[in-house]
Amino acid sequence: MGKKIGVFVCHCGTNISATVDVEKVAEEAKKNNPGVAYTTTYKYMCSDPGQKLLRDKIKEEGLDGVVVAACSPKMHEHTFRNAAVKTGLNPYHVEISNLREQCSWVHPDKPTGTEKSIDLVRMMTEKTRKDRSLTPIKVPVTKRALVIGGGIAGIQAALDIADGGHEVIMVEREASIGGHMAQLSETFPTLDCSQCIMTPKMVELAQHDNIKLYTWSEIEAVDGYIGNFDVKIRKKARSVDLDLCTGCSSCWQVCPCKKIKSEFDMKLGNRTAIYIPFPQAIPSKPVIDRENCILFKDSRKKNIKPNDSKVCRKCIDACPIAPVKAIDYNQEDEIVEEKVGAIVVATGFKELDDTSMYGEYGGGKYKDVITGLQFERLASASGPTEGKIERPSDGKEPEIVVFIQCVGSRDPAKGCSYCSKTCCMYTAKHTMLYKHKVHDGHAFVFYIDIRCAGKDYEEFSQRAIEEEGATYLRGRVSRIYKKGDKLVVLGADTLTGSVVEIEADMVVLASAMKAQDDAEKFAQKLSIQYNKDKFFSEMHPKLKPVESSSAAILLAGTCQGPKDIPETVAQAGAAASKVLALLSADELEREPVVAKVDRLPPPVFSTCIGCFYCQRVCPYGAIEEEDIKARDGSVIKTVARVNEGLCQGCGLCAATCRSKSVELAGFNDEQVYAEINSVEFN
Amino acid sequence: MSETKFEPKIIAFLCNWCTYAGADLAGTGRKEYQANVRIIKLPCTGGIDPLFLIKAFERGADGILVSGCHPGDCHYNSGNYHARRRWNVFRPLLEFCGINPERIQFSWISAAEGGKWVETINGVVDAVRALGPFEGYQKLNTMGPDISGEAATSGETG
Amino acid sequence: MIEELRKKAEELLRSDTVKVVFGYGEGSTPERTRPVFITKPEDVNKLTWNKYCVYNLTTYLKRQETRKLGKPAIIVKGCDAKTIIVLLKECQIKREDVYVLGVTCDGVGEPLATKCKACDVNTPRIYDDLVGEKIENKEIPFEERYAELDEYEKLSEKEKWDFWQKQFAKCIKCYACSSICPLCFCDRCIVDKNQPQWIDPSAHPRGNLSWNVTRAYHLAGRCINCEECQRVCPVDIPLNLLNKKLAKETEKNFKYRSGYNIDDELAMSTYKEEDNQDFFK
Amino acid sequence: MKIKITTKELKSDFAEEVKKRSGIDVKKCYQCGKCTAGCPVAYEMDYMPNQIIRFVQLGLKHEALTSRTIWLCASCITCTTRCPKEVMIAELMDVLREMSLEEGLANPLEKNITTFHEAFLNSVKNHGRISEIGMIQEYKMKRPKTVLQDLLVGPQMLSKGKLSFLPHNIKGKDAIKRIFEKCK
Amino acid sequence: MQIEERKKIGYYPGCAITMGSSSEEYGTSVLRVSEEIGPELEEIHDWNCCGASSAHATNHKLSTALSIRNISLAEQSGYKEILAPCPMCSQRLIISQKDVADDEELKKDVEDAIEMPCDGDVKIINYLELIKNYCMDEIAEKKKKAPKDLKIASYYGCLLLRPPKVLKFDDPENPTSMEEIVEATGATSVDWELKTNCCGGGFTLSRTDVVLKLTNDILECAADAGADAIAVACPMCHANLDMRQKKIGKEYKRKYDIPIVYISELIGLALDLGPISLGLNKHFIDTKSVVNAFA
Repeated sequence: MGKKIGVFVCHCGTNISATVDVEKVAEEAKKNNPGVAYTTTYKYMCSDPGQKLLRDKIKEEGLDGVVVAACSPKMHEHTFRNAAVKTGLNPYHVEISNLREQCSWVHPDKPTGTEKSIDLVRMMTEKTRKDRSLTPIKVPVTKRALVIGGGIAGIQAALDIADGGHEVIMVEREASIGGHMAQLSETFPTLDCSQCIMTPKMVELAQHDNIKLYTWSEIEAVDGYIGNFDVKIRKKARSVDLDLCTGCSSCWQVCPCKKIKSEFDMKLGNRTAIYIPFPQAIPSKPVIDRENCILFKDSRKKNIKPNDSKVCRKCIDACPIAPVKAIDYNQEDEIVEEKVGAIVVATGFKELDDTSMYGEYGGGKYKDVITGLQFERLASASGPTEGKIERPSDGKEPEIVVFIQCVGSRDPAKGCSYCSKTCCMYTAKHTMLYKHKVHDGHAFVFYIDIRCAGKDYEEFSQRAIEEEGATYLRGRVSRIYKKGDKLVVLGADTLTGSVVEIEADMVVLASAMKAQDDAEKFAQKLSIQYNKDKFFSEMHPKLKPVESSSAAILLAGTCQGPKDIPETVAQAGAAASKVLALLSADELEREPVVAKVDRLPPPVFSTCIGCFYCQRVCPYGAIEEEDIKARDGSVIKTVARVNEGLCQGCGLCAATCRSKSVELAGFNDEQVYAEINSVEFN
Repeated sequence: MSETKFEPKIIAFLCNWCTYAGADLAGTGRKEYQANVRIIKLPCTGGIDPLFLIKAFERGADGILVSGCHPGDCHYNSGNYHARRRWNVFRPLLEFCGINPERIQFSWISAAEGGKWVETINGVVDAVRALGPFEGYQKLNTMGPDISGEAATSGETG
Repeated sequence: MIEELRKKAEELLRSDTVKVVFGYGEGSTPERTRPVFITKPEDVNKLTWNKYCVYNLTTYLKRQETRKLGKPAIIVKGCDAKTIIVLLKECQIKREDVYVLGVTCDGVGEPLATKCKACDVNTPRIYDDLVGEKIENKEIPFEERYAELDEYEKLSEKEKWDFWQKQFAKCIKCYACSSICPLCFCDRCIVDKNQPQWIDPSAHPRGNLSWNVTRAYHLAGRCINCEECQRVCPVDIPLNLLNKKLAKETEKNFKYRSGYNIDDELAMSTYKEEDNQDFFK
Repeated sequence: MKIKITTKELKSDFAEEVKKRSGIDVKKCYQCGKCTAGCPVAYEMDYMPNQIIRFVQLGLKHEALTSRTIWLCASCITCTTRCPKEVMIAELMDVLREMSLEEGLANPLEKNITTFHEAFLNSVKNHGRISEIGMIQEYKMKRPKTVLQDLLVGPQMLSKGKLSFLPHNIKGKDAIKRIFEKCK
Repeated sequence: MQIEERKKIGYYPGCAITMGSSSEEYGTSVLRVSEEIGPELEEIHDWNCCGASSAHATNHKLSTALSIRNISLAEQSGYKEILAPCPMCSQRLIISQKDVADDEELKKDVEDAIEMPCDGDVKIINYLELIKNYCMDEIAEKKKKAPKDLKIASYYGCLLLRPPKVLKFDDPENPTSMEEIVEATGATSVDWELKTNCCGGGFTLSRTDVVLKLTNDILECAADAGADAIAVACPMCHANLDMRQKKIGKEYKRKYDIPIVYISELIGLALDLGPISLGLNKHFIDTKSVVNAFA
């Protein structure tokens, strides 16, 4: 006996009804379709009364199948299935026809939209007819979290989770945590010192009993699924034993390679080959830069074990630790494995390096054209100039500084159409810092728009203009060229409609926030989605802003898109709370969309003939071999069996099986067949 | 199918994570495109059995689109790679049997590429419109073997 | 050579290494042979070998009735031996459960079977024991091996369509092709699945197209071109053209030849990141 | 137009000068253009009012003082009234006109206006009050092109006794003269 | 209010509205009305021109000095309040008063120039203020005639209201005081949009073209709002709207015949004072229609 199916067509206000005749769709759904026992339309199906209507009708009409024709299933499939559950109907008898995103919004012509809708509804009705009851799969939860990235986002998330009483593994690829925030001098709009608010958090993290910190380490691989991830972490050879080392500094004081450009100081300062990135580093224990260390260079050349090289052993000799030195030249990368239940991705951003694309601004040719982060280092008391504003070329104090906004942002021609969001504010901040340090200096800012959407932000940037006397010019800079020891900046002021030519001593580019270079590869490791700019995609732009496309993998900070510190911290906190919620349960329910190999009565037992193509294609090793034995224990045949715990429901096995002995629940043969077969194209 | 103006019937098999989401994005962006497509959503292109495509043609489709995540982006790591292998042999097979490959197209469209979805689907619709209805297949009778070989001559090619 | 065969068979049976020998026996007329299943040493004289031993005995490895006879020794030509490799890869037999009695061969059939025209396995690539003069397997260039396809690939789209429609129209769905095929070993063929009925079992043009295309596709990256399907087809559909086409594509795209190397990953159960994708938008 | 900014140029700060004289801080202006939007005379101006402020912000003294705009400003003070940043734009125009005259930069194209002001003030200077006829005579003499204007209005006014020929001289005439002297 | 309570208010006519000037009828009517309903006005002795826009447009100190002299004179005569019916004058006086208050240096210079001290806190009021502060009850009491549906558009122009922070009189964007007075005379006031727009004021001679455009906008708006007449309280506005009305019509191809009446004249009519005594005969546009409305 066929199912009694109810079809509920949503107006979505007028989002659907404006271009789709919902009434017609509803009545057509009934036409020559005995299975459809009830149809109706409603203004907002997702609203409380809408859901009530759904529940009531399921009960009154005794429906055992439901089609909701509304927005994308990605929006409300969950909502409606939950509503159905309350009536005792198995949620997997509820299907969604995507009439909004894939019809009414893209087909303005009403008759056309209506026809297509009728078809879409029929397809789902037919699928629903074949829906079977499924029960969610219970999976255990590993009550630990992994936080990837030790910037302010990662630190915040880690602390929140750890304070919530759960173990946290933090993986940071640099030698110290701190990220970009540690590089900043002051922060807008309060001008409080970044280090001063950052360092305590770093220390707190380092000393937290619930947090296990891996620095100088990278994620090798992530397997598993919600609640049960297996993570491989590559501990890069640091050449220093963190347990033995006391960070006494003897080693880096004696290191002869002193001219290596410091990454932390954005190449404005120098460091040694064995070094800690910055004084407040956590851990404050050094790492050997094997690229530049002469000992390693030598061993590479001679192709001998580093320890056998004799060119320079100053650091190890200086190391006071005995009997075993804390320095180990032969140390090698090590892979450690950790099990976690949830993951917070906080891998941050990379500042656009202007050298790559802005030839018109010197493309890195001019020493005195620097990036925003470089200026931060210049202005920072812990920076290479101890906070004195000196131009890199000759250490002269710049009398005129030109700041250029939107470098690499809002510049589709350079492949970067988005707004980096923070530059307007940090440029305003830069002008202030500059004027505070160089009282009779002049700051000019070229901007397209001044975007200061944030608490006290507008006031802050106006202050830069009114009180600190920064001169803002509305227009982009077209070219910078050198003239003597000056930089001639060729810009425009569209407000006066004039060309502006400024002889500057230094130029600061407000360079864009870009995704990390390896963002794409990394996203693929975690199988999460990312957008055209390689920023990781949130599950829903409004309603799921911290969830990634994969369950139990959350996003925090600038890896998801440009953000300032308060926003980042807020998002990190949100991600942490999601993790805490996840870890608070002992068991999680997983969508029962998993494959199944058929089983039949003897003598067949199963139509599977055990060629195990399925096993070969399965990305999760979820296919096992099962011997079907006779009473005497002799093996009658060996067939495939799906381990539901491991299966992620991709359906590869089903599509590979020639005899179609494997099927994917929720998308089984009959369901797909019904869908295809019901396409009529009115 | 109305004789007046030929409107191609396209069935699209999309993966849930990339292209289906991409099509949704085109919707939220209110990007208009031709309404000839009927989408069938599956978790992954790796889950598409060639039988689905054959069935779609039998059902009267004039063209088919199969679309999923870009190489490397598969939510299931390798689903789209396996799918790619399948189409690498299935497509030439159909072509060998005299089916125009334009009638069965493949693409990578990510969740962020609403624009590409619109381009692609319009492209397929236009290409198939140019080819005309797939009468060859649709006119294959279901009346039993046709000894005279009528089927051959009757079957205008796709 | 026949003597040698009989001797080996006798040894194997006597030593109880195997319980049965699958071989070729005299047919009703000289230019016919038939499969024989020797279980007693004294019957080994029923075995024969000549150019009429065209067919591929490995198909009996999948048959319940012959399986019942116990561990077999099976006489395979180079081409047939490829089946063994595939069956091993596809877990249908265990190496230790079959004794492969290879025979060298310089071509069978009168006239010479097409499969022999570009043969590069005169000596089997797998065997436990070899009977006959070892022949150095030739290297035959890709084009030559698939030359048979050229005239058909050259056809226009419409010509291709018409040609195959004419062929498929003849199909009476007797399934001789699949039952003879040593690699069509499913307990339940997809055509027999009726919930849902993907392929219409009745013999009409539409169903026939679906059936023949699916049959061929299911052999993609597997078929070893023994041409049995084509041989047994009562209405002479050149089924092997389809198989060969697929073999060509698999080799071209994946550098894979079915049945040639036991260590190769099965073409359709693996992938390479650099696989061809020119036709993807 | 081209603005050249070098270390030298920066020494003379026009905006500062204006601020000293008038207490008006043009830095506050964020160029929203509301002043221009509401200006009844903007359609006749060579630069929009906000542009004049922009000139001052950027130290473009010459552009500002030679503009016609400053003379076309009718001092209706709509701009000042509506300015979101409380910049006294109308009052700024006064200062600029004043400076423009001092530096002899007044735009010749608006000579009518400047001459009118002269004529007006001369009349006040001589009589302590406006002698309309006297003023108009002086104005028309200096701006012959305008003679034909209002040919009808004049006589009509006379007929209605709205123009008296004898100037209103006040007793403190000389005091007024002295005021003019001291306010040079 | 009782007669004896009336206090003397310093009267500063300014050049434009004194006898024999372009807008004498304003002065005439103001004085005539106050004879009837007070308060008593006393012309400031030997007052001088405030310098008007010509002064402030070209010489801030001069314009301040000229204005302040009048205030100082008033102080010396002991007035606590000065009525300056001409908004140009009242505005200049108030602004100057503020400027010297805010700027010690300026104050010295000015005192030096006018050879008088100026420190008192005389209050300068415009005519609308005077009426609203002192005469509303009187008008109500002494009103003799109410016009039958006479629709009046009250036009303020600029100087009465702007700069609001200094003048502190009424709402700069939507003033209502003149309407209240108009209603008090029994006329109905029409709601219209341009009542605070600029008429071009001082440009009447130097940039007549500008004046014509601005005044046309105003007339058009008032006409479309169905006004029978426009009430004003400013000689410049009056001059521009009244004397040039024909020319405007010619220039902009629209025939206007809208009497422009001073608010004081309206009050006068309501009090049944003779039209001639109010100077209603001195208008360019015939005011008969208004006068008759009160008949």
